[in-house]
Amino acid sequence: MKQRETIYGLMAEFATPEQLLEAAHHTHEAGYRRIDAFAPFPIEGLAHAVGFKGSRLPLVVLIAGILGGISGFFLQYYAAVIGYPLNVGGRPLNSWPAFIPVTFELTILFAAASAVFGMLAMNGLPTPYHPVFNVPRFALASRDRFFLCIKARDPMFDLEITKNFMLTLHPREVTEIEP
Amino acid sequence: MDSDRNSAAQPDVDISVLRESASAGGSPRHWRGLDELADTPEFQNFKENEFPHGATDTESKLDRRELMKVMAASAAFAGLTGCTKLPTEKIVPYVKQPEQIVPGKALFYASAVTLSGVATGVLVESHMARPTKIEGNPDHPGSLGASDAFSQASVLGLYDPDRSQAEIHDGRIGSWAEFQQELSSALGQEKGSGGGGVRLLTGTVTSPTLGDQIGTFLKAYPSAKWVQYESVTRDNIREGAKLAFGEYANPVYHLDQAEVIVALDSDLLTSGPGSLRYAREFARKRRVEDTGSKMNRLYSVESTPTATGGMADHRLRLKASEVEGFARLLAREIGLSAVMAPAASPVIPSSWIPALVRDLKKYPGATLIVAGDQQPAIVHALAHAMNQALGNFGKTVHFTAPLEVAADNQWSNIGQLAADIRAGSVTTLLIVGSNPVYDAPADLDFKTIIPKVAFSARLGLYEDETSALCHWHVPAAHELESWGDARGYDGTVSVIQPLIAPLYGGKSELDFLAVLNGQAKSSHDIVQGYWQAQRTSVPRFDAFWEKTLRDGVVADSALPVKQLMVKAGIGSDAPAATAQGLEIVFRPDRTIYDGRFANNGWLQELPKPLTLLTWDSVAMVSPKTSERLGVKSETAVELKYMGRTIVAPVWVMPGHADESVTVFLGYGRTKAGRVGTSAGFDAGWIRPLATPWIGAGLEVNKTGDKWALASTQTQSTMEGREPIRIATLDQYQKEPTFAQTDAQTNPLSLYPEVKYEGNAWGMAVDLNACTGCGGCVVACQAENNISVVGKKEVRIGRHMHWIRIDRYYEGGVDDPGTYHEPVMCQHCEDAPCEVVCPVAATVHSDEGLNEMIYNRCVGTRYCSNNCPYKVRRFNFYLYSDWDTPSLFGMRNPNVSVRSRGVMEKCSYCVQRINAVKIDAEKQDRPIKDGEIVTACQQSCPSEAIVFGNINDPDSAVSKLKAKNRNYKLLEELNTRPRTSYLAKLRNPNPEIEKAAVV
Amino acid sequence: MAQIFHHSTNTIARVSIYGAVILIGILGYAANVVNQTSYVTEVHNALPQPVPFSHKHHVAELGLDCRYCHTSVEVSSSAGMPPTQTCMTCHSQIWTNAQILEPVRASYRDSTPISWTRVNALPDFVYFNHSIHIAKGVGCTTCHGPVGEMNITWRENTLYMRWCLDCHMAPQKYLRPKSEVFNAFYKAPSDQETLGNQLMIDYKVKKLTDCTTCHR
Amino acid sequence: MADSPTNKLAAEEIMNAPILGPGHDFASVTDKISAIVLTKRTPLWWIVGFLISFALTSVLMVAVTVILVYGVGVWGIQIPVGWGFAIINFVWWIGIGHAGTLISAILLLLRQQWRTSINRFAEAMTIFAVSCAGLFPLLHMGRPWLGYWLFPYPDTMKLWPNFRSPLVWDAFAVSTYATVSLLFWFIGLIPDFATLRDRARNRPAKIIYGLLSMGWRGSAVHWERHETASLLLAGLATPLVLSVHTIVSFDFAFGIVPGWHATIFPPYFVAGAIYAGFAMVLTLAIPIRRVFHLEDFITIRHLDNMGKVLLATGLIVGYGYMMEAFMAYYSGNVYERFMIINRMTGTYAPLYWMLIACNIVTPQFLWFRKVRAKIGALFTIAMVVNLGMWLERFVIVVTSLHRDFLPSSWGTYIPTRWDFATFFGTIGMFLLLVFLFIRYLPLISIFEMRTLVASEEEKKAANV
Repeated sequence: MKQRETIYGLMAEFATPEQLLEAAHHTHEAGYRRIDAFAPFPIEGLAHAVGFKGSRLPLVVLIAGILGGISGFFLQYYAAVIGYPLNVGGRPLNSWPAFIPVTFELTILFAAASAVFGMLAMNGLPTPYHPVFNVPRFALASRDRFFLCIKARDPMFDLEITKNFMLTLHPREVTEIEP
Repeated sequence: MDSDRNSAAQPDVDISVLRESASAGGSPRHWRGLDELADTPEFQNFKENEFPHGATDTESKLDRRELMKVMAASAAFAGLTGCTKLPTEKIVPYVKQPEQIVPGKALFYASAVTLSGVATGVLVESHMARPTKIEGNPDHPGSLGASDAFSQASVLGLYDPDRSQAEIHDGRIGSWAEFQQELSSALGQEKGSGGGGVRLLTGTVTSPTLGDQIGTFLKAYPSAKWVQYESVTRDNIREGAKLAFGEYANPVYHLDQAEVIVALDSDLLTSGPGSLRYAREFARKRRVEDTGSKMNRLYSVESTPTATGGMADHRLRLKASEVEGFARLLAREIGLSAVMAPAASPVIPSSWIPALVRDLKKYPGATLIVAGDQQPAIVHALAHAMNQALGNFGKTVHFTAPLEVAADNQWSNIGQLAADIRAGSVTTLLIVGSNPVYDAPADLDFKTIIPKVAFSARLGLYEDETSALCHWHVPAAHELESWGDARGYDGTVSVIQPLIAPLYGGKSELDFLAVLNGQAKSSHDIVQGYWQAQRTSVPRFDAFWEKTLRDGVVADSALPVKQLMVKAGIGSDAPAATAQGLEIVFRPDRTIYDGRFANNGWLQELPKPLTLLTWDSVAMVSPKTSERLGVKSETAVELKYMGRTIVAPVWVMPGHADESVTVFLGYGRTKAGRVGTSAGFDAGWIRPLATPWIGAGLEVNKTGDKWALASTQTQSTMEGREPIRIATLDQYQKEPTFAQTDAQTNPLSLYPEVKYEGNAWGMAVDLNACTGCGGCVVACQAENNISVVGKKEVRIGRHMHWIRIDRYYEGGVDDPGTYHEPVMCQHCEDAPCEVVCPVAATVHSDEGLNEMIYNRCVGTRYCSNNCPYKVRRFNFYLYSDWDTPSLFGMRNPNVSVRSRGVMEKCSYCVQRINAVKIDAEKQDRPIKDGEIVTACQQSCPSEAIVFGNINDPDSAVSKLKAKNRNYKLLEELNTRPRTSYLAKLRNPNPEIEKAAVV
Repeated sequence: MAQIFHHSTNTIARVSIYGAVILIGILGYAANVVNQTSYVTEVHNALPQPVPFSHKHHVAELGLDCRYCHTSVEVSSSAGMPPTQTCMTCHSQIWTNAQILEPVRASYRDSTPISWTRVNALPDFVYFNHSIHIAKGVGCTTCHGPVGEMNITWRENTLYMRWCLDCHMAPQKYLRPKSEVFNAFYKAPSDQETLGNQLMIDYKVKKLTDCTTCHR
Repeated sequence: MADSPTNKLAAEEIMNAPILGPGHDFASVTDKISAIVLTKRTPLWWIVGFLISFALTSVLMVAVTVILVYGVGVWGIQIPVGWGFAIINFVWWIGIGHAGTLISAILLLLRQQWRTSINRFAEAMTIFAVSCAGLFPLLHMGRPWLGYWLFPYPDTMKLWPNFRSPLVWDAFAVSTYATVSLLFWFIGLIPDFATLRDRARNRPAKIIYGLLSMGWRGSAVHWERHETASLLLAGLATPLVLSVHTIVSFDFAFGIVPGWHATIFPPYFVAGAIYAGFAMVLTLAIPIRRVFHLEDFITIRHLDNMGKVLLATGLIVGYGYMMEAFMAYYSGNVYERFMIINRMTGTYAPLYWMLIACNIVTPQFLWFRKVRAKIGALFTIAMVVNLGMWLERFVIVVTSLHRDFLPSSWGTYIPTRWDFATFFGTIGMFLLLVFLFIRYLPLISIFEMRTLVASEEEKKAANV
């Protein structure tokens, strides 16, 4: 029971994406839930394999975009019709066709910003320090190695059993992750 | 300091309260101006000032604008805090406030400005005892409320920081007292000989008081000689009269009576005494109300194209020297059989003269023949003879005694003076005003002879060429600083009253004469005294005097009509042989005259009528002649005449007579001031005593150099567009709506109509009346604090005038028709400029004004790009002079002085609109039609510009716009301008027109 | 691979990011507040004058009318500053040797104007006309504040364009009967709106928001 | 040149030519690209190039100071030609700034894998070009220090910008475009920063790249969201790109000036922008490819494709020119007709014909596969097009303005030395940024190259 606090989890290293994907599937099927996979590039289906249910990011972006558009138009409407109505070249106060470009730009701006910052926030970045970096060979996770991690927080986690389980996945090696 | 100045100018002030105008609201600037004038040390010494008129070239301008760094930085910083902190200002009230001066209210004083001695009545607008603007005096017969460029610009002349500011004795600062001493001792020595060695040299003197003073002086020194001299002399007119009548006389024309006018090389509509009145009378005879209206007809025979020639229905190109021949042929055709025909008849279309004469005979007593100032005496005499023969005497022309106190042949006198000096018989030379070293005939060589005189003194506004050679220079007071009087074109006397105490302690001509006569009286007392003596009959003189000063004219002082008969046998002597070789014609410059205005930035930058040139004088040649000589515009050529040579730039002038070259006086000044010095070339250098105006035997040689010229209009043809719509009178009668297009009659718009309740300001310009004189341009400049930018900037298209006078040619390049069109902001209702301004710095007012707000402008210039009329002007640099204290006083306190980087344009004189509106509101009454007068409209002699409320169907402007000649510039763009134009009509003589077509 | 960063950097990183956002907000607000302080707006700063003239004394205690000194306020754009003469009409009889009045006497003696420090200053590109405001029922104190309580004169309002427009866009909020224009102690009635609207009709007051009303 | 290998290349070869050189695996691509950044010694050519562009940039600084101190009068602008080099350069740079986002966004949506090796520096180029462009609207103002008035904020004047003005649209469009491009670029960089962090040997580098990478660790879930975000951004950036140059074209199309007032402007400007953008990408790609020996990553196939895009957009632009002329004739509008004739025969006619030669004639060579395969030829054509596009803007801005409605107000615009100083100055600034970029940031997207490797391997597997 003690070791649970002393380590963050177990990390298995694989040579190819296929191995990792397969391993991830097995682990999930084996009932592990607090698991994570690491790869130098996005791998089709890997997130699903580790039990990711898909992102709410698109919804956030949609809402932000709509907000941007509405506020953009009413900013202009207020300025031209309510704030200080002026006869500009005989054009009507609410020259809505002329307000379209700015409305559009603000829609895009809000949406794009929400996409980027939403992504970062949901990914919990920035995280300059992370236990997985304690794995000596983890530097290769951004080169040509593929890693699977079962966190100690996982209810099914037991150092020995889990390690043995992981060895069944034919990893290059399994290491304990310092917290 | 200011309060002092006011008390100094006291005498006039208490009367002129009656002139107090309803106009003008004060502003912070106005206080600031006062206080800065009072406190800055520079006020004492303008010599250290920065160049005032911005007329340096760009590069050197750059160097003096370091302060902009700071300005930019601080402005940017202020911007960050969202508001600009104002500097702590001081308020400097009076100690004892003159009761008629109300801070923030303008006062108007009646006075006069003179040109070559002849007065034009003016009203001077004064803010806190600072004259800021000149208007015509409606009560003056020579002005009728109009004013020309010269009088408008005299305000700048007053504040010119280059004016001399101290007595100079042989190059060192002297003092007035010291001068008086030396003068009296010099005169003391002359006493014995009765003043045999004394010469008094002045310009033309029409001033009765000054004349009286000079008379007194000449009594004291019986053998002293008084010489009047003008380089732009009117000798020909005087001698012409003498030739015709045996005595000097002054012709006065009545164009309102004339149906047919023949101008023999004369520019009577835009230059010379009375031209303002003549232009108005002329224009009134051409007002076309409807198809039933009649028009007078103007024939012009001239060598150098003039504005008058441009207005002519028929213009005949002849060398200046051939005009005499034409006059003789015309006289004979009219029936003066005694007149001898010219040896070699000039080339004239055969039908011309007979048709002209038939036309003349059609209107007995209602025609007029006018000879030009530069034409020889005989032409004038012939003109008089013809007028008499046509029964025009007493109808379209009458004669009075000469305006001059002592009419004389000025050119023979100046020749005599030079001879006397050479002979050493002149020991004391007193020069009042004139600048002989610059403008006397070159062969008299005053430059070398003046130093020969034992004692020479000069009273002058500037320390110029002549002053430099005299022992003494005495700074003269400007007309707006001095008391005096002068006669108008018909002899009417105006009293000149000071608006401000001499800025630089100058002395008026009367002060100077008072010293000569050893009088202790002030010039005010001298003038008043003179008139008291003249008007012994009036019951209450003080009342009379008060009225005189208020009206600006001395009641019934016009010279009485003289009944004269032309002597028999005029022109019966053999005509002068027409000179051989290339002809040279000398003309006064149209904006700086004989050079006296050379240091006036406004006049230097005022585009000269027809050429639209600024900052330069040119040698004009006809296209044909230019081809023969192998020269183009801007080619620098060497002009050789009578053994003297000068280098000049060529200007190819459509409509100029072939084989003739016109050069203009007044340029090439060597000591004019920072504006005028070394601008242009000095035509006077090749102008000998023998041929003041017209000579022959000129040689033209190419130098191979280019002489860059700055004209404000480079394209002279209409390129198939119709900015000006033209028809002949009978074409118009056949098709009255020829000027109107579909776009005007049924306008379409995507936008909902904007309703303008209450006032809706609009303007109408009658192209039939505009002579293109340019008076409005300077009036606008003075009213709206428009800056001067200098030749280099004008050349690259950065002039700042809010109103420009477009000039187009139509027809062959040799002898085209000339058309003028004043273009200012058109105040479009659907203004293209407004929509594109990113910061809404130009928007519409409830009264339909296109407003330009300088302090909001960020200077993207998008509005100007999008303005189809290109009437917007941009401050590419800091053009306004923020450094020269003397100029602060000149500015109109009711118009912002623009800074660098902002757009500006015509505002319909919104400051005047607001002033009137405020008054009307306070009195709870509607604004009367004609109550608001824009600066351009006010100055226009021919009443071409009318401004008013287009929502009021009875307003003058609405009536004009209702006429079928009314059209809008570029109306097909659907900008809906508030300014509209009335199409130009010509009234050609069908006979000649046909002949021309065939 | 070894950790590059210490555990704490995670927190630091996030704090600094959210902190930055919050900080910008705070700074914006601060700037806004600063801009409204009298340091920037110069409101309620009693400026030093050559003579410590007290409007309170002359208006409240002696009951002088505004127009006694500011003579041209009804006819001209400028209200007019009293010439030294005006001061001397009284002060040649009373307080004739009060030390604080020496500058006034000096000015009168050697006719050198007193140069006061401007309190209510507008930029040079603003053209304000007193007379028309007076004529339309805008009271002196509406803009100049409780002059009757000022020992040394201060500026009551920012005189920003925003402030001008506040009245130009809704005059009814400030108009008073012409009879009350020069009343330095006028209190607006509770039903100002109704009064104002009535006065707008009576005095033909328009909502002037054209730029050229003030800028030319 | 007859014996040059490219000559022998047959059509199919190019068509099927790989977009990645043979024999590359995850490790090799990673090491090769990160090596460029992490290598210790800076190459000499880099230092030289950097210094030259630095010198040019300081010219810009001087010019800017002069303009701020003395005013825009130091330029040749006047009335009627109120806009000169400033706006010309602005439009030119903005145009160049289009290829980057276009390549990354549109080609991403179109799943064009060949974009992978060029999108990174194309995006960088975009950002640098936009920042150059951004200078001009500010500088060309009479009172630049009041430029912030174009943006809405509660001021002491109760005033607002005039949202009817295309210049305000510009302000919003350009700033939005700059922001979005920057964000897009940055999220693309995050995984590569991680790569560099893990490869870097010296501590400062570790720390800097570490911070920039925000602790990216390549977690599957992160990759998932990262991809979603990139896709969304691509979807947003695509209309944005089109809108930006459309709005820039409004600056002219909304004017009534003959030669500006044309409905064809938006599409024709957008095409022109892509045209100019790709030309600039080629201009940069070809030398970079050479000096870093990236022939395996930026293959002949890439250049060929870009050549085709160049040709296609060039034709659209050509159509635009023809339409201008045709409409002028067809409308029968005297001003329009005069405008086009003046362009062809007037004061600036030489520039017009040069522009035709550069933008319409030259690209026709790209019809020939051989030409597209010739690196030298491609580079020359790209340069010619860069020039041509600048000339196009000159013709549009200046020749339209200098002869407008009233002949009386016609004038001529002559650029001054300060006009040129500002123009070449910004080129210097652009290069300066490019040099910094290729030295300190991965100029090819490493993680996307890895993805490419993966997919190539799949292909192989499939073929076997």
